[in-house]
Amino acid sequence: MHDPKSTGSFLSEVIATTPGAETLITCLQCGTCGGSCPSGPDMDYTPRQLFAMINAGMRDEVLRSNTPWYCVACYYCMVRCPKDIPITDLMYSLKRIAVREKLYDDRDAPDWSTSFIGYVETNGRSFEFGLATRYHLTHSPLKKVGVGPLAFELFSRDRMALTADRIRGIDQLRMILDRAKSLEAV
Amino acid sequence: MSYAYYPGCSLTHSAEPYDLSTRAICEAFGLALAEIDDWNCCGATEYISINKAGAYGLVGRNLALASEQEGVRELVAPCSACYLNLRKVDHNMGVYPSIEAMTNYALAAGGLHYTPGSLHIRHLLDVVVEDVGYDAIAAKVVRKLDGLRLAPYYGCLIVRPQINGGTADPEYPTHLDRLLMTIGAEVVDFPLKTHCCGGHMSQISAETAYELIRHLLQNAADYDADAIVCACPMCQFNLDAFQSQVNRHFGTDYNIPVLYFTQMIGLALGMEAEELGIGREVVAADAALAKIGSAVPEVAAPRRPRRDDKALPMPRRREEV
Amino acid sequence: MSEQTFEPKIVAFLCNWCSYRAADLAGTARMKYEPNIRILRVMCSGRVDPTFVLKAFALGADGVMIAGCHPGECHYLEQNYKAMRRYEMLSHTLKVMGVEPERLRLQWASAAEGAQLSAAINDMVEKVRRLGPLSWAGNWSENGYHLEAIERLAEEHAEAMEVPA
Amino acid sequence: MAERVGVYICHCGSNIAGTVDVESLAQWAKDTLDGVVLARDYKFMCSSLGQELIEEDIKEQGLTRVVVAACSPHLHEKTFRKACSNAGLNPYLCHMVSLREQVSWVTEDKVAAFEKAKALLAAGVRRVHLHEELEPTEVPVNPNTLVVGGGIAGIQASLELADAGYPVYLVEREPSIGGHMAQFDKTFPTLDCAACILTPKMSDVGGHPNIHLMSYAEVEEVTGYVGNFSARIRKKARYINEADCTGCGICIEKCPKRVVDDVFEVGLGYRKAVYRPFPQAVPKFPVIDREDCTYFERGTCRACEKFCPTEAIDFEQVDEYVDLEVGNVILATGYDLFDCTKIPQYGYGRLANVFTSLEFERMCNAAGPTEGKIVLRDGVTTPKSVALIHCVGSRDKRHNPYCSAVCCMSALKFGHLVMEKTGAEVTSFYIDMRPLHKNYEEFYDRLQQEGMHFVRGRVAEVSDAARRPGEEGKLIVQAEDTLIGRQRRIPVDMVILLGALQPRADAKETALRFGISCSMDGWFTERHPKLDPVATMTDGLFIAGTCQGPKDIPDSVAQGAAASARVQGMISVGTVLIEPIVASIEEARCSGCRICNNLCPFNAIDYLEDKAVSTINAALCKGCGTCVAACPAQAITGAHFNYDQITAELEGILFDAPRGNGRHARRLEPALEPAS
Repeated sequence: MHDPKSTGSFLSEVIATTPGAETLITCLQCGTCGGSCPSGPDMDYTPRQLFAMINAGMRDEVLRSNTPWYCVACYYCMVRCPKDIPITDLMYSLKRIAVREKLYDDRDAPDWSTSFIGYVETNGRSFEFGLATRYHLTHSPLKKVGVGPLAFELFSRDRMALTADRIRGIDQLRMILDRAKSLEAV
Repeated sequence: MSYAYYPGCSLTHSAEPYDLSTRAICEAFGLALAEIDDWNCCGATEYISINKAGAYGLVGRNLALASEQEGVRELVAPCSACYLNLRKVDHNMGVYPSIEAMTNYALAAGGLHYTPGSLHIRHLLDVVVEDVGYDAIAAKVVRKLDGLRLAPYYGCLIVRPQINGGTADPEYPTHLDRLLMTIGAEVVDFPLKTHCCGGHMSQISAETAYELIRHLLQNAADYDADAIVCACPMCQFNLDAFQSQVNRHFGTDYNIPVLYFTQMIGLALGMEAEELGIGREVVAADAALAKIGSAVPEVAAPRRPRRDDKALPMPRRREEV
Repeated sequence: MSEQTFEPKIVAFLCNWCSYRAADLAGTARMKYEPNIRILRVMCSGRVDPTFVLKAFALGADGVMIAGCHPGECHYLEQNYKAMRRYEMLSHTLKVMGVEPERLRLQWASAAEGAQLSAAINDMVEKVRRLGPLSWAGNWSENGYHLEAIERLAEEHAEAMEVPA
Repeated sequence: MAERVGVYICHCGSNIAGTVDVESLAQWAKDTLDGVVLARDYKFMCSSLGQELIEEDIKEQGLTRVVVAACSPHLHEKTFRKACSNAGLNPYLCHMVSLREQVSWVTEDKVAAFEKAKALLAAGVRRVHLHEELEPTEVPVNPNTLVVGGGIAGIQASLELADAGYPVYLVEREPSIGGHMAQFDKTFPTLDCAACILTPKMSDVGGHPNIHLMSYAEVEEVTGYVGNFSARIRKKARYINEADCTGCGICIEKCPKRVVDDVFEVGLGYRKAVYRPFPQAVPKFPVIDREDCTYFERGTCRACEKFCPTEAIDFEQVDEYVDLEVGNVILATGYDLFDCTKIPQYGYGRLANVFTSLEFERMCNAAGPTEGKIVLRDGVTTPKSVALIHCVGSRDKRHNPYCSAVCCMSALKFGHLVMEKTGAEVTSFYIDMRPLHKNYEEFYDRLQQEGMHFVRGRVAEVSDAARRPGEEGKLIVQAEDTLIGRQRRIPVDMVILLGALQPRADAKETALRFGISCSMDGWFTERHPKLDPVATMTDGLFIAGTCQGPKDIPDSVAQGAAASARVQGMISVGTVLIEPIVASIEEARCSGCRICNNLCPFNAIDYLEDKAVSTINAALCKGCGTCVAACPAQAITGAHFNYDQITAELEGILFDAPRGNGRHARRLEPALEPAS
């Protein structure tokens, strides 16, 4: 009997890296996820289409699509899915595979994530000002008119720090993260 | 009652008012908060997008540090994203042995260990509603928020996904509604109460986020809300800081202040606006707050038409849990 | 299957109305499960005399499964509850005798649950396979574990005697 | 006398023979197993040739025991017992081994399959040695039948039995029979009016000399066994004397108390405290609802009593108990509609203009609360656009995993009615269209031609939060149109939720009361899903209609008729054989400890004070064997499942288990040791 989860398929790869995702093979293609998604209208493919493509083994197209990167992690799809598919978690998995294999077309979202974690790994905390400047100065600055005034507004209300906080145990945290990364878990 | 407190990065800067008001009301209610010593970022929605084991290690360190604190079994987080990350790691470590092994293997590099289930991770809103309780809150109210029309905005992550037996309805919760009524406010039945604020899309695809923010603001305006009340720094940031850009983008003129539920409780308990961090929001709340304590002002009639004799009865709803 | 792998023999007592039909359904649906299980039909899980279980172990079984209708769904109204009580007592007895608890399993399976039954069988076979052959004498030692079980056994027995009233 | 055992191994085509080497197995049985005088393998044992083979061998070879290793005994045990019986061998001296369901169909490894087959066969042979001759008891079948539930399935079953000349007791919980069908307006796909086809049947029931109708009544207790059940019926107090009431309805007219009707009008309309659910109710007698009645509440009023021309009102009436003796029971207890508030994103209960399918049926019905006008909750506005949402609570792991079978067709029917009566735009949101029966697909085609819109996508949410121009004041239905792959927001005036069909809230209790079982979903379980759909595991108990699973009116009617045919068969034979698998107590060994007495849920065990021993009433014993297992003195024997038989089966099943080796091994009695 043909087993859609047989090792080696893209479907099995995606399921293996996502807790509780065995239910993906029972997808009804009902579209509840795509209908519920707040950023659905801006996605290349709706989550439902992505699942059909995963099943069809369209690895490259799936990983290059903007769909996972446009997931806002609101979990609407997940609590509404009639088949209990952990859709949000699947999106995280697709992002990780795409980053690992550098398979993404639009750079904004992945770069936002990498900038973010860069600060976390340096300081142990996120750093809004640094993040905003580093990210926004390198990413289509023309689109970001108004970001300057916004930063000023926040700064003037004492809601933005110009220097980063750093935790005392940063060395400990780095050891933990290095060990974690050595697991190469996707 | 004593709690390990995980403020999260936002509450140290952009959402400092949330931190101030949280500490103020917790003190008033006798909830002792012990901040986790040297906590680190929870990874937000970003770390898990890049590295799974790292994301678990990051959160795992916080859980391990909190569980080392003496006499503390409850961990409270006011930020919905932090709350979800902490809760999810604890939950998944408990359910999937491979995840437990992976996380503790990473933590061991820093000399730490976390046993899943050893902490009860809760959102601040749940703690206030469940541990303090509506009656005890009502008993402490000295300044009822009479005449203030508030839109209760839960956002996504307090009620979703349903892990660890969350009790609130993931689509239409009512505990924040009831809390705001308890402190005397008029609560609008806000249909978008659990819809998305845009999350990180404000950084990635502004247009996507602006439309979501606009929709929320429009709905609050349609219901004549004086303010939107939220329980998450991300929600507050997106709705407040981006409001003027949304107005510019769509040619609208929304002017709806966005405040934290802790600030509203603080006001009702008679605290000063300043000690609750009020005044640091981008959209000024002055007009809304001026209403409190004054004679009951004229309130716009509810949008829903009156029922007349011909009307068919409404279905009876299940008892609210 | 390598020659080194230990293949346990497990006897299963299935009730005629639910579990035996679940096994029929697993068959009809061609669900493959471990061949180590050997099924015996009884009318009700309540028919399973504890001595049958002991007898099975004595005859060389490495594990015993008792399967019946879900609580509240018994064809004979409530007899599976009696099976449940006997199972509790029996597991303490077996503990005392040095038999690992995984070797006796009480499984609920309705007539519709072929998949659940076959999954339970696979799970049990795997667990017993890891335990290796049953060795009563080898497992016996007068440690706290056994003494505790003996104490619990007495309590269980007292409770069980109170039931019919 | 040594037994002469015949072993028959069925190939079942390739079903068994494809995995198990049947020839070698037969050879092994003959060579190894004790008492086996012949072992054959045959293509299809259940064929008449296969059966004749057994019969000939019994006669010619003098077999005293027969083991058939084939499929599950649930399929062919009767077949082979009959073959034995034909050849003069007591049928209980035959035993079946399930090689197909338990070996060949579930095992991949052929070597392992062969070993397992050997063990099962050894067990069967060893067991059959100890089988005893048993004689089934013949009991008469009472010609009365109890039908529970007066919906269309129960009505059909009752009428067919009554027309055949047999007495029927029809018990209905509500004040009138008619069930859900009486609430409906039209029926798909022919669109004939539900009342027009149902009410003639209802009045047939009401006037039939062979039907004793007990409405506003419930079955409290059922005891006995096939052919001879006793049922206790509680007739709830109507507070109206049926003998005097003419059904004129003046009491209803004069009653000052108006309440929301949660049952028949599903909360969409009102009724009085004294009421008849609908004008064509059968029986015609109204009921005073004690909960709502002003007199019962405050002690004054009695308006109905004052005006009743025949003095039929009786406030002193109490519940009445009636004991019935019946031979068979047909359960036709129907379904409940899914509670749509459990899916809050569809807004039911919060958004006024979201309706359930049953609410819409009532609204469409000319006798309903709006007199057939399709209007919004304000009672006056006609909708200009309507959305139909399929699969509400169906095909959803969070609620009911199954398909409710009728919703697609109901949606098409609703679409037609809305368009016909209002001219509104209608959009159906479906996951898969399932118009499965005769003329259903044609109806789908017709609605497409009539201009109904179809969007393939499960609705994500219904909201009143306007987002774009044109959405103000509307309900916005948001879904992915999966055929385009885009999210769509469709503003409408009215939303109708096609809620799932669910087992009755008290189905489990009902099943327990009647001694039948429920599936995981809660539907009553049929004896066989394909070949025996209206019988249950309990002889004499039949099921019909939606209590067995979601189905539409034609299927419910067919099942009602089928159940009635089964009962008629039982009655016309007049007697039934009862399996002799019962327990008995050996007086000499009984110590009178009475442990067994309270174990029996059927009260089959009595204690004889004078002899100080317990005794079992074979007619009441169902043969579960729990008392057998519990008897500390082993004084109780369970026929066909006695201690020695089960022990022998165990010894056989473990024939190859290594003994000794540090274990507390017990040597087997030499007579039962395999010859090898």
